[in-house]
Amino acid sequence: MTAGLSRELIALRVARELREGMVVNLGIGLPTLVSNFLPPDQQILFQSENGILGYGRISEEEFDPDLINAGGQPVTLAPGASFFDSATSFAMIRGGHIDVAVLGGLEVSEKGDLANWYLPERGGGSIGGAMDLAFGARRVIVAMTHTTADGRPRVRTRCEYPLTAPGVVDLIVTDLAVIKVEPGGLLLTEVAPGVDPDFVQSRTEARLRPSPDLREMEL
Amino acid sequence: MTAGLSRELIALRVARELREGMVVNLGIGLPTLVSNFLPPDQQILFQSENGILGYGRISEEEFDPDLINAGGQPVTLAPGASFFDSATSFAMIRGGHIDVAVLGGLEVSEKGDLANWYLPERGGGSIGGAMDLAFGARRVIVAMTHTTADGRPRVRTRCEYPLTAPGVVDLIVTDLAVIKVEPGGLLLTEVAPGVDPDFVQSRTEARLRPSPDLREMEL
Amino acid sequence: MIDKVFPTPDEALHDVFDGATIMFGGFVTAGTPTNLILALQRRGTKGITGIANNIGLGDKLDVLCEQRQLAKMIATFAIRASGARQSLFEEQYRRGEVELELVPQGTFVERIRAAGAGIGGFLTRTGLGTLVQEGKQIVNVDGVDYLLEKPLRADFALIKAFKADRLGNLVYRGAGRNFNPAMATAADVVIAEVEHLVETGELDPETIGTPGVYVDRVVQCEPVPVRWYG
Amino acid sequence: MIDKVFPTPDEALHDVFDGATIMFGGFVTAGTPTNLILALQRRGTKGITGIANNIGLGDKLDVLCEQRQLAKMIATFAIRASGARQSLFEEQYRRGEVELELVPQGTFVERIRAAGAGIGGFLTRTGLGTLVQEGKQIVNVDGVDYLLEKPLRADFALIKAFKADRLGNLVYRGAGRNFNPAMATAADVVIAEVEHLVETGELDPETIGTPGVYVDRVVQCEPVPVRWYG
Repeated sequence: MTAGLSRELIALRVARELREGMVVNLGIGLPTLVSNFLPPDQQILFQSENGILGYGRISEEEFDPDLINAGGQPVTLAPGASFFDSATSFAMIRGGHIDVAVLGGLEVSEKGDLANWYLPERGGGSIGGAMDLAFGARRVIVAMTHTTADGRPRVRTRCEYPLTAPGVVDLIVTDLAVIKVEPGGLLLTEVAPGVDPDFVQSRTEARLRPSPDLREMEL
Repeated sequence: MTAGLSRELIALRVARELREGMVVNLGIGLPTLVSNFLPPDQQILFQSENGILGYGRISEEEFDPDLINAGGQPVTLAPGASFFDSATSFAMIRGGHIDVAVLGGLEVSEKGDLANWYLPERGGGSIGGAMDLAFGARRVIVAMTHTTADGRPRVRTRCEYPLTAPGVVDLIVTDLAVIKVEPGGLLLTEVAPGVDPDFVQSRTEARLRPSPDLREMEL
Repeated sequence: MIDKVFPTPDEALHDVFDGATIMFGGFVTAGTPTNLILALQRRGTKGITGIANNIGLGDKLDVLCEQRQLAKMIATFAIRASGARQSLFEEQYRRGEVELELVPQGTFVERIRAAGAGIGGFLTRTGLGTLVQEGKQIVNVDGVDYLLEKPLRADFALIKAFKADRLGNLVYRGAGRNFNPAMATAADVVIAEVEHLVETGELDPETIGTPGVYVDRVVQCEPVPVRWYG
Repeated sequence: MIDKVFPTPDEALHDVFDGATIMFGGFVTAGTPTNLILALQRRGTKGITGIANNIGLGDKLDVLCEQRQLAKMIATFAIRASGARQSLFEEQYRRGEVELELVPQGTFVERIRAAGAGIGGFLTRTGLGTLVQEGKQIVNVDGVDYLLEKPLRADFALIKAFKADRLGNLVYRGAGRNFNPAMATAADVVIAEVEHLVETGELDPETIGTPGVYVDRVVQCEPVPVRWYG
């Protein structure tokens, strides 16, 4: 068994996708780690759907109940931050003003369908801002483990869980690989250090087409 | 020929309809005079569709281009005033949060249809906020002269000018009379001092039903 | 002079009736009307349809489940991914004792805004091709499909702001805005809990987040200390 | 560090093309981007579809009629009741040289907001049973008829604010807000004229009316003195 990346390294790899000036929303869970892996001189605007543009790192100071991100975590503010209400926040999200949404995933299909809100085994779930972000962001990156804890592949020919949104995912970053969703299917562009492409395919339900430029992730 | 009320006295009569705590929008023209005839201790909140709630009298001071009412006139602020953008302002108007809109009129029909934006003789017009106010305000009072300068009745069986909104007018205040729009038709409730009800009817195209409580306006 | 101030949360809720539909502002710890929620618990109002972004472990709203005051919730967060610990709401939901309508958060707040703004419905792509689409009309505009979403209003809105004046003008702070300004426009009776009360005329007109026209009652309360449950 | 500041209005308009659809913020004298309008006049761009609340006697926008730069206006105020004096726009409209689409003001700003918010259309009663209804779909929701109104967007938005920082965050003043915040969300390129420029981080996050994400270019200008024409 090949060891995949830690959650932190998945977040680090996602962080490499972000560029100066981008407006980025980080979903709850693994995605929130992404902000820890950005060069401090790079000005990226993190949007939180509860009404902040330009928040900074997780705060270590006294807890301020009115200064939290969408995961309920206390945050600091970056220079140039602003506050707004939820109607304005989702107008921003749904109107296409978010460059990148990094979302967690339960399943992604080869067509870029995303399932990340409903847990059949729990008989319920929570939608939160996930559907709006999935439909509204210009680019959707899903960060997740390649399989469930018991080895069930999350990258599938089609999702079995109820969808968050159909055909919205652009890039999948897992502990094993980086996969691009293209009109023709899934393109395997990077593998984790020491991980064999065949091993990735063996842990994936959908067929992966290896990129001509397939390479090992630089971390 | 009986002399009707001046524009100022029409405005004064309209002002009598307003009560403490009401949110009131005054249309361009004659209606803007209404705010001059309120007791100073009565707290009425004037809303201006360009984004002010709680403006006061017309300002005599140095002109501030960012402190104007919907007619472009410089205004002062009353204590408790607030500013907002046009989307918020029309959400307030269209959402039923304005108690009274006082609008000018070209024609009002016996069904309460209002025409006040299009001038056939000028081959055009301007809608501004009139349609939104006519549809959105809880109560619509039309303040206008009873006839045109050349004697054509403005209170009609049906409007000949293009409508601003159908069936929205609650009360008509003119230089000659106060007329209530009821489901069954028009009820003449008050006449201007010294004006005979028959004279009002002779200057009105629609049939007026005299109220059992018909009286002379108190000014 | 207009004065909308009530002395206590309990008096401000004096006419909240059994079976009422009630909106609750707040996003987790931010802008949550905790004192009003606790007063509603004391009042014991039953059969409530609650409209709130979140009801979960650690949310004050969960206290309304202690005496089964909620008949239904319309929310965006209610059932957690982890089942290690459950909220009272989750327990009651699993036992079929309370109904739940889950709504995407952007649709949730836009439906509330629509109710307050006289919008009869709006078209969104959020939810297309998902369970959210069920039972909803699809409208095609210029070749693109959208879901038609309808307004959402309530009998009461319990909201929270940082400051108020006696006219009901509200000033918010930080991420405490969230759903409060939209909910203030979309309920028959709007009751605001605030940390600071000032005289009318003392608030800067440039900073008012909710104009007083929307607010019926104001109560000044010491904020209830909250702990982050993340 | 991100810096969206341009030295002059003329440079900020460097890529405005003939035939562009352009939004103009402002309500009569308040929040009107006069310096940008004058730069657009100097630039001589032709065939413009203008989207603005008002174009009338005394409005700066009327200068674009001097060299017939406007092909069409979408506006709420354009033709005055009194014919004593006419704007250039009115003269050209009467001669059939410029097209005019009149929109109720609430529908006008809501259409712009919808474009910025990803709303495919919305239902309103404003305009029902009037000329505004012509050519529009009527949608019945729960027994009530509404007009379906569609989003309105532009290639460029020229707006005005009181203050900005280099990131493009804008602070408005008084009734200078009006259409500026909505227009900032609904154009491909948003250019803001401001009276004061500060460094990023100097604006209070509580007071920002338009977050920088919406603004592409900022120009600091002395406001052009205006006179009230009422």
